[in-house]
Amino acid sequence: MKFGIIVFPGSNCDHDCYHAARHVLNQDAEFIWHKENKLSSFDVIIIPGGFSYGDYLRTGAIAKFSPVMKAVRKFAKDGGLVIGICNGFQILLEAGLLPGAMLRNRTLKFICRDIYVRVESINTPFTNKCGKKVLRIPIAHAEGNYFADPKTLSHLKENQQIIFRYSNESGETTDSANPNGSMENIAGICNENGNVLGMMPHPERCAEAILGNEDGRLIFESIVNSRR
Amino acid sequence: MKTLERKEPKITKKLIKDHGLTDEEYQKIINILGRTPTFTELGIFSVMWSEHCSYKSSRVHLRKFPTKGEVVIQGPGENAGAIDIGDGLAAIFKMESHNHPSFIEPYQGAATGVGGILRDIFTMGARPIALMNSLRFGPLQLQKNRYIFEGVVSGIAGYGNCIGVPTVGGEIYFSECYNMNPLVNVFCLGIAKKDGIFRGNASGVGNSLIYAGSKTGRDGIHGVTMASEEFGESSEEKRPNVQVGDPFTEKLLVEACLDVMKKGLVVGIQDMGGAGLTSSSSEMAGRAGTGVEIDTSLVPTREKGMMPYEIMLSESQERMLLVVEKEKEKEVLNIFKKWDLDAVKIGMVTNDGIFRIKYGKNIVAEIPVKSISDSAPVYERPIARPAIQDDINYLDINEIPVNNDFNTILLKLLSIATIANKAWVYEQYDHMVRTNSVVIPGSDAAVIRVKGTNKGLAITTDCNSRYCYLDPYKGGMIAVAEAARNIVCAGARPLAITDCLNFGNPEKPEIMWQFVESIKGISEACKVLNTPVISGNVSFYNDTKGISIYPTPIIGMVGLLESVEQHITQWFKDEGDAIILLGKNLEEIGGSEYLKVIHNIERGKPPEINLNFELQIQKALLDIHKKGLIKSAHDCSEGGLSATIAECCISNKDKGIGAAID
Amino acid sequence: MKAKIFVTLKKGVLDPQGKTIQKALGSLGFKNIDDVRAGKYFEVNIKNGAKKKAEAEVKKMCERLLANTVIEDYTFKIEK
Amino acid sequence: MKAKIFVTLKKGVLDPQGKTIQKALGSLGFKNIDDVRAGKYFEVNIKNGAKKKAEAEVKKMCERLLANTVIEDYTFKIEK
Repeated sequence: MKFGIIVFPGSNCDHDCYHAARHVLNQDAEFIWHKENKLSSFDVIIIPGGFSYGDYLRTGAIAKFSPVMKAVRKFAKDGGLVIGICNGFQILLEAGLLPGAMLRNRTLKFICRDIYVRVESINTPFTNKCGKKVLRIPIAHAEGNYFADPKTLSHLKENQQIIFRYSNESGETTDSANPNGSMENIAGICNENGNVLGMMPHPERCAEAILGNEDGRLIFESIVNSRR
Repeated sequence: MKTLERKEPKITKKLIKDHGLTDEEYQKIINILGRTPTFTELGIFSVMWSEHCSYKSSRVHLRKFPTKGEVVIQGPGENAGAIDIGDGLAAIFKMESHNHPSFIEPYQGAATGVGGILRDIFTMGARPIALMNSLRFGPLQLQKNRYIFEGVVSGIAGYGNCIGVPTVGGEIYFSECYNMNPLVNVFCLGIAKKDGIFRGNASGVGNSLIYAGSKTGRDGIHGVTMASEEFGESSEEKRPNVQVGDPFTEKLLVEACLDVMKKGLVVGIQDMGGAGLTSSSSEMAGRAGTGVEIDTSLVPTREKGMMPYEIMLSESQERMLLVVEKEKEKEVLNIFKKWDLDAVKIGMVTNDGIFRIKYGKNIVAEIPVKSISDSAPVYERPIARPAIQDDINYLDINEIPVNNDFNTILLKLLSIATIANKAWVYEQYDHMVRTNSVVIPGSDAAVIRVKGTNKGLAITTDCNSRYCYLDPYKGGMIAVAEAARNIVCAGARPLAITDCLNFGNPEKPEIMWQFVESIKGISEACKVLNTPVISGNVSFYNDTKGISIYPTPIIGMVGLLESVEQHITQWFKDEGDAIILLGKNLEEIGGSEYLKVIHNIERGKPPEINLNFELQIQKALLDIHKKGLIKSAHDCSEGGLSATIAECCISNKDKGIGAAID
Repeated sequence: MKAKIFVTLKKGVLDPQGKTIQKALGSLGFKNIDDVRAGKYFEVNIKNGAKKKAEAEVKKMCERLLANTVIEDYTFKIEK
Repeated sequence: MKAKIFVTLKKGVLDPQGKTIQKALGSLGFKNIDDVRAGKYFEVNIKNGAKKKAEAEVKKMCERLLANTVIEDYTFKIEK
């Protein structure tokens, strides 16, 4: 399976995603400069975390205009797998590939710590190997407070497009388990036909035993498994 | 060819004084040039001979530090130090202070401190992989201290997170002496191939000088000399020449610079830090024994009508100076263009040993390069033991009322800001990016893995400034010993240190006494524990209206784990495990946190320290660990044994674990 | 010519920054504050030309980049 | 009464955000832009009262919290 990891000026989790795909999952992986516009040789595209364009103006507001995003739109339309992690999720929202928007965390502070997410559905290309209901994955962001107008929100629910919700260790989506104020504890959503996922937590940061947590690896294994 | 828009002002007595130059120093300039200096030359000498750049009050004492050792590849004198960690790799690290700017504008002061230390690392050809910071504030009961504290933490987070280098640890102390003089020291560590280390020298006559990065503005002019002046009331109006950082441009600069270095296109490189273009170009020529010629009219500027004086002294951030062979110029400029960064040739290397600055046709400065660095003034300032020293060392334990409600005392100790949990701070820092963080904040030392090997590096910063106030000699020794303890408690072997020596006004003999005694203590500890000093920084004039900070020589230490899996963390693991105290628990409460918090006393002598005994304990711990017998280890510091054991219980996030002590 | 652009969150969209500032002002003793909304302010200097054309340009700038029309409203005025 | 407050970076202070937005607008085809400065905009609703008193209040709010007077300037106007 060939992973393509997009590099915007200001991305900084690109190396981490490459390491996870190439060295942890032993899959084929390549960096894609944001000015390229052909993605045909890839099976899955990762839009990594970071501060594309310094997160100036709005997170992802400028990155969405990069040439590569046109190619990502086409790649997704043709059924290719796309996963946007943290800044990648914000870019997918700004580009309209996923509905809704991110506001500042209600604490107005950057938050970097482990949190728990409940897996809302496992029949997706991104969660089919998630044996357990609750995963422990680190977040690291200042704008992860998901917002959608009521119409969009009910549409997401009907279509089962909500994939992850912030929860406590036993899977209850309480307000105290919500780190940033996201609507209905939303931590990750997918598009209508389920091949584009955006999630705020960083699975690539917990895919190896040495880092003390391998829950994130399940998401990468699900992706590889979905194309077998 | 541009011509000077404004005539340079004439040199007057007042102008000389405003530049912080003494009469003798001005006379020395006249002897060097054989004439009165131009306005730009006066500016150049004033920044290069400021305390911050020339270390004139400290250089003679810094020579006492041990800087050699079998792991040392590069000692003090370059942008950062380098040590050999095996597998053909080098660890490159350094510490810098940004104290004065952080008092004026906390967010930007701290942010630009991070930006500056990062540049010192990647300019050596190393990929920065970890940041740490040591902070000192006044008590948080005061609103002004809360404002500074919050601004500094969000500034460090704002810059570090955006640049994508994890802030993996550090330390914070709160004490009245830092009310008007907060300390913001930042540490950075990078990894480079042993044969891929770059030096900052302008060699190769005819080679081009390339300016790369952000445009030049009027930021921080006199920023360096400001750092060396004591703060009076006027410090509030030093605006807006505060330096503002742009982490996004710095991220592009890191990638572009590492790219040109990897492709072997660069002869020499240095970041434009304190004193901007002046220090970078003159130091690079100084090291290579060559001259340089710069046409300041070619420098990309952000504001109209900037004079050469301003261009040479500006401390705008995110700028690098490269020395490149003529035929490789085009390729270098293209790489910077790919990353959307300004890059332009502004001059060249010459062989006449002259530092020549032009503005189009006009020559505005011609100074022998050697005279800028080598004949900078060196002072052996007078030293005098403070009159109050004996008085503050006097402590009669019997005079202290014993309050035996020990539970309340322990809870009080654990609640004070210096000891209390710092999650509120480090959870604002991305401490996991680059997926190397094996031990994250909340333990003694941070441990990061070195990808491509199974090694790990343990890093820590330490200094108890109250001990240094009560006895700078023993305080300096303890700072090094405690850093080594933290490294060993993580299962690593201490290798080398960097430092940030924060002191008051060196023109006061008792401050110089504190400085010299601390250096003696640090040097002795480094010799016995075999951790040479490979880089560092001195920050003087941390006084305001006569009140000086406690002597704060912060030590940044790096240790090696042959196998990163063998790291140790500080929290107790399982019920029934034995708790063993290594070392003697003597009846010493001089300068303790207990005395300060419960009795508001800061007196007595710091605890005894026997360096050989310290070395044996540390070696014993590592030997026991090699036999796989250790499940956790923690060093006994602020708050004493009770706080230490409490921390071992509390920091276990998964289990509610307790301890029974006989 | 100078375009002054104001971007604010739409009604009904949570404004954590505005809420926090309102609380902070309260604790500083400013009592009679009903509500605080935080937004963005841009000054764009445009080369002189027809005001009509400049207005159309600025509107496009806001629609395409300066405002996220999912959650933000924008207004602007152009001065000589 | 509604106070409209504009906070901008002082002249000469580097504005990384403004610089990046200007480049982005350029790459989107907006050619005749000389400069972009990014700042903050606050709307503060105050209970009705004497305009003079309200102006003094808003000035103090800016000095103490809304603007970092070391690197920022502020202006405001009060509307009924």
